[in-house]
Amino acid sequence: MATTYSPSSPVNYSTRVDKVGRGQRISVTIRAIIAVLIAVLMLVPVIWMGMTAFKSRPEAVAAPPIVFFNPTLEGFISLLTERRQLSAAEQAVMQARTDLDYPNQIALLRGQTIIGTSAFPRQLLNSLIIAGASTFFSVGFGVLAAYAFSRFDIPGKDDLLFFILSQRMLPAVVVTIPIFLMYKEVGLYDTHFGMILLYTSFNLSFSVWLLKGFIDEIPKEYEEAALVDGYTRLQAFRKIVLPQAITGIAATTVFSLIFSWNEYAFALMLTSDVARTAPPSIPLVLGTGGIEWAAIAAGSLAFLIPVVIITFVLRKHLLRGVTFGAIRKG
Amino acid sequence: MAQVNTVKPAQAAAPRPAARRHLSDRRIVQLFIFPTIILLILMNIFPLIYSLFLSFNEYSVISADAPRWIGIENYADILSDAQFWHNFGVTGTYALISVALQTVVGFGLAMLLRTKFTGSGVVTTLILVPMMLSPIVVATFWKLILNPSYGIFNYVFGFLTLLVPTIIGVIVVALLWGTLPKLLGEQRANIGRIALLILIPVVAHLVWRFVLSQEGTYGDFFTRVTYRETAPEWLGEPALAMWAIIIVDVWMWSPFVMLLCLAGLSAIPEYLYEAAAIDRAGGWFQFRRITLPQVMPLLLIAVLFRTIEAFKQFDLVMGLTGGGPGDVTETVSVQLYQLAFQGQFDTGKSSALAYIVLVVIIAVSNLYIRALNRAREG
Amino acid sequence: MATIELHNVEKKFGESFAVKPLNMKINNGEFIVFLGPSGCGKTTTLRMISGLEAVTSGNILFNGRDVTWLHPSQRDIAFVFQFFALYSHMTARENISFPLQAQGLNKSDIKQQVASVAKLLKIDHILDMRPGSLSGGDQQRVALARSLVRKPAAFLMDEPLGALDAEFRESMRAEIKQLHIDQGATTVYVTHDQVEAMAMADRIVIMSNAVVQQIGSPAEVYHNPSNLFVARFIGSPGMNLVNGEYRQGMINLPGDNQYRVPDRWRSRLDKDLPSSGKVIVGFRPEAVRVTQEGQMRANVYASDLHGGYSMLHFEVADGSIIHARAGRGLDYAIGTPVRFDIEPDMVRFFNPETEAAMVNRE
Amino acid sequence: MSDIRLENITKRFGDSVALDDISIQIKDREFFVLLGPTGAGKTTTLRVIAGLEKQNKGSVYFDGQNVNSLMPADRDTAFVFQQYSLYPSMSVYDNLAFPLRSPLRKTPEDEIRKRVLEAAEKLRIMHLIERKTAKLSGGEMQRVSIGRAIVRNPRIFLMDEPLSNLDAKLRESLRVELKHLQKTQGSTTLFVTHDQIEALTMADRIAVLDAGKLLQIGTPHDIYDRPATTFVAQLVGTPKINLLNARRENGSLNIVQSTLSVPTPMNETPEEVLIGIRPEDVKPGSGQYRGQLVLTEPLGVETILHIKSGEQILTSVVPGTATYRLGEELPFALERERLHFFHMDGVRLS
Repeated sequence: MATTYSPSSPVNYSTRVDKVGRGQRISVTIRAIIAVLIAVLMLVPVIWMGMTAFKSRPEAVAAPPIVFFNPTLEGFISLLTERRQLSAAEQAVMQARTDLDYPNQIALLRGQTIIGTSAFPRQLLNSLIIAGASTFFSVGFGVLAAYAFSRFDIPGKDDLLFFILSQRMLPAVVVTIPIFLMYKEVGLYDTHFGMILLYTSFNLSFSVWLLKGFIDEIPKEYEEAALVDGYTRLQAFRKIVLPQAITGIAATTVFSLIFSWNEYAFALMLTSDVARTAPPSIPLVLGTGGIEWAAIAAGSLAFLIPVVIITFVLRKHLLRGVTFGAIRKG
Repeated sequence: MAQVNTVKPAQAAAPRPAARRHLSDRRIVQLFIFPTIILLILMNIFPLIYSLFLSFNEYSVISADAPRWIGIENYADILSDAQFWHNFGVTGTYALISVALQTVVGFGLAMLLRTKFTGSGVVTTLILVPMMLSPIVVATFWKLILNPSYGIFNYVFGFLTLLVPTIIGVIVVALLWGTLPKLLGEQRANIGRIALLILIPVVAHLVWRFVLSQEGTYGDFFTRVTYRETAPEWLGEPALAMWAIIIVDVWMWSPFVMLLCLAGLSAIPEYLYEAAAIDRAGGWFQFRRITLPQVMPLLLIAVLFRTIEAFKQFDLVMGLTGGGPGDVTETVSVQLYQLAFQGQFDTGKSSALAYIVLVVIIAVSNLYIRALNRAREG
Repeated sequence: MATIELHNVEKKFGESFAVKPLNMKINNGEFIVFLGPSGCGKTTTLRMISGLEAVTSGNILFNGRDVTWLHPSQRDIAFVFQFFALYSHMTARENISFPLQAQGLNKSDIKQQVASVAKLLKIDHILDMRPGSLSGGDQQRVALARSLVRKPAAFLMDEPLGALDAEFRESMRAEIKQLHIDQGATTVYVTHDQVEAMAMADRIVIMSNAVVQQIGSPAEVYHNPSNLFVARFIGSPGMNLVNGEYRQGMINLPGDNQYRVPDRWRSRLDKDLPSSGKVIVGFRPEAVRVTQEGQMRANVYASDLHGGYSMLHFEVADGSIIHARAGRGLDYAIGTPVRFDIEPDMVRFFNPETEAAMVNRE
Repeated sequence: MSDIRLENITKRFGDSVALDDISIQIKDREFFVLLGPTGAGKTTTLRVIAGLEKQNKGSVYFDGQNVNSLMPADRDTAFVFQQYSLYPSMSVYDNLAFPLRSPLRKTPEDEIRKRVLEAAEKLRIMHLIERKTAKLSGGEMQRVSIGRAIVRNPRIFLMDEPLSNLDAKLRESLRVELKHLQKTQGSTTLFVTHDQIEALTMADRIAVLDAGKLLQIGTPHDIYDRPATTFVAQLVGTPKINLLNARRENGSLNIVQSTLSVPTPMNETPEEVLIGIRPEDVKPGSGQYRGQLVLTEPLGVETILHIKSGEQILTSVVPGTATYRLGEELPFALERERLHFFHMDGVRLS
């Protein structure tokens, strides 16, 4: 009854299933090589920035760009110090002294002397304080709100959640103008508390959505079993939900940290000196003699390294993080 | 299951009913949501209302006199101002081209990284690093890279264009993948593939070097192509400035599209391909009828999300060109910043402009969140 | 139709065996069922026959021709998946006509063949609907239609009823067997449900951790299990297995029960048992006769109604439970002592060390 | 232990009605089973009794005392979930002790230890006490979750399909063990399942639910032998009951599209009826009816025969040892007094 099948019948090789034959291994290796090449190409800018951070000032702006050089900390020194140009005479005197510490020796190469530390370390500290505090509050309030949204059907829940997320969709500039006025009025302009308050509310919408995604994945039965066993809702939340949501809370904390650490627009417009964070100040690192690319690269490197490391630590949750917890796994 | 032996009083005394102090669920919900709502109202709703009021006034924060009600004059001025429409056009083209490129590059990367190989996890994460970096810092060191004299971009770009023949070679081999075994038989097919991979680039390069162009460093290639004397000044020349921003944006955000596509691809059940294989479906059919339809929803979300972000772009433009040269790359948000925080500090007018942008963004993000919810339920 | 031969077919993942070397011949038109708990290698074997999984070593022959390294599409087989593998964005009609389009048949032929197979499987009323909106049973019928329409040399089915809910499973089981009787196509079927295997198979291949335990007809594996695994696995509940010690014609069972071995088995037990005399007595629940002068004593652990019949559960001294099948009327309170006997020609004996059944060549 | 009374319970989720005016009385120390397909409202009933769900109408009584206002913790019920009933990060001992450490009970540690070990002994899980629950097998997990219910000796046991995620062999043995345990402990138990074998074998009484409506309450024998509707008749019993359409013609019922006819059970039988015949009541070998054997399904202990009479196909069950040839003409008889008759809307002829 069946047709006698003949090998000459049209055969199309499907890309998926030829794992049966040997062709599969070759096509996978070719793919792998191309993928690695692209990955390296994508990282060339970051690597180049890292190299420039250790070049001396002339090497940084050499044309054509040099790849092999002996690294020096000049970039970092000019990033972190305030310097003064020395007159020819002063330079001669300094040359003779042998008690100069390493930074001053480097500064002397450019005929300068160090007169104090630059504003950069303080700005980096500001970044840390503001990002850290705002993350703490946003995740704290976020986990409570996320639990409430996840477990109870609150009237108008979806609209409320949409309202919370749409906060995050607004361009920073649009929101800054009114807040600038409010802060001027209330005296919160260029204050740490002002920035923490703003970043907390900015991160809150993100934390609520992301944490709700994590808490949704914790089965309700655990809490209900506790309720039936005689625990109150609060104790069930504390003893059962929180311990299981730890990974979610950790991921949300780190994502909030990265977002507030990277933030530029608010910092640019709402701070000038006291609470100024690193992002707005890195592009303006002007040495005394023209743009010091080595110093700028050093500033960028110091700023980006923690983010690169965290990205690797977080790679499992990257998908959820960037889509606000909406898309979890495929 | 009670102990059979302990005699339990038939009428078990019910433990004291609700006398015990514990919060009802409704109270807990209110308590948990209260801080979030208060903060959002304080820092979002109130400022927006306040700025809406200001948008109908003439007011500058640095001048002493109070806001003067002028009705919709601010809006009229903006909408009739050619500069506004120019900036809107700049933002639009920027968003369109950059998102289109990101989608193509991202989807291609996802198809490439789809089958797991040793270390594919690390490679994928490496590619994802750029999008996690702070845009302003990225703009800063890209300024260094794009510099015509001491930036490496031109050199790498020049080298890359040399790679084009190799890429052509790979594509030709991929296309002939199925037919080679027919022509050369099963065993010799692989030898044929490798031979092609080597021959095509070499021939292409020789033809290029000796037939079409003279000596010169790789960088020369680019100057040769655009018939110019000096190497391209990406951030200085009006024709190239927008492309520079697009290149950096694509470099930063195509991994985002790749990540979503990978999620879509990994959700496709294996047995669909196996069924297609048994039904003798060709590679192209499987792509068009199985892979694409399954990935489309997530790809749509990536495109929508990137469109919104491109529309809001501020950090990259400020970092790279500050809107220059002239106003070639001045997006709406940059204009808003200049209007509100530089020059005449015209708070009233900038609030009006802010509201126009707000309306557009809310409309687009509304689409986005609906698509997001569908994907979540889907 | 195809005869399928497996010569030393084997599959290894790294060092561990997924399927130990397997030799068997599936005759033309036969309905073979691979049965075993999850992870026993039955699905891997099926996927090797289909070509979806590469063989580590050994050969697979279709009608005497070696297809081991051929691509699945070259083996003229149809594969029915547990989760139907229907293209969700196509209607049922497009799904069924799809393999014919791939072979390049013309429009009218396809239309006609789809219509006839749809009538056969009684799904003409849902041809223009999307799989998403169909019930489990209908989706499986569309999947069957898609594999039938190509008139393949062999049908390979991977737990096709696994995803259906109970009410469809019974009727689909009968339909698939009916289809096989009408079409006479060689079918290789995989399931973990021993009721399905018994009901549908001409021959059952019982596997457990990568090894074939027994190949035989439903009646053979039910009445003459070759080892303890088959005895426990086939039948719900499985065969009662009680440890005892054999002394010239008598077996001491726990709770100082004495069991007189039927004469037919005496010579066999004298010869083949290990020196310690340890033996395992096996008997199906329906072999138990509850009578006043039964040789063995036990206490009722539980008794329950199963619809057309009742089941009694006796607790034997060593704590193990014996299941007995009885008429509907019998109902005992827990703990009542009871005496019972075993139907002589349904008793089986197993060697506790080798776990193999004692074979009694009359 | 105590009895439970549900009085006209109605529960709505949005506009879909999960429970429609359900009234059930469960006696003390009774093993009561709620049987019905998925979505019939069985679990909702359990959750209403436990207080995890608030009913829209009606009230719940424990030993005659209204408990509507009581929080789940104060109702002293134990709930064994289908899955996820154990806290993954805790050991078996802590899981078992968890309910006793709740603020409500405040039992001293040594008392907890005694009761936990006692429950573990009863469920034969002593060897698992120190192990983390994540490392347990399916069967062991369910034993521990039952143990956690026992240790509290609550007024009522509520079990939501505890066996449905286990493999067939394990289900059989746990069914027998659970029934034995309940009978020896004498604890009032409300057991929810969609598996009719579990209902028939374990229940003292069964309530059949479908789409939120209570179809029938009765002993396993009532449900099996006198199903109130065709739905109940088809739900219980494998292989499924034969349901045949028949028309009344002067004193006898002729089955549509076949030669079979049966005398009318009572004088005022309606024009058109549905006749229900259990496969074990179709006795091939001898009898006044004729049919062709189109399919056999040997199951070992018994064999299912598909006999075609006219266009109708009747399934019959015969002992496994009987042998029949496919396609042969078979005489068969019907157990007249075990036939079931239903109105066309499915309700049993009274």
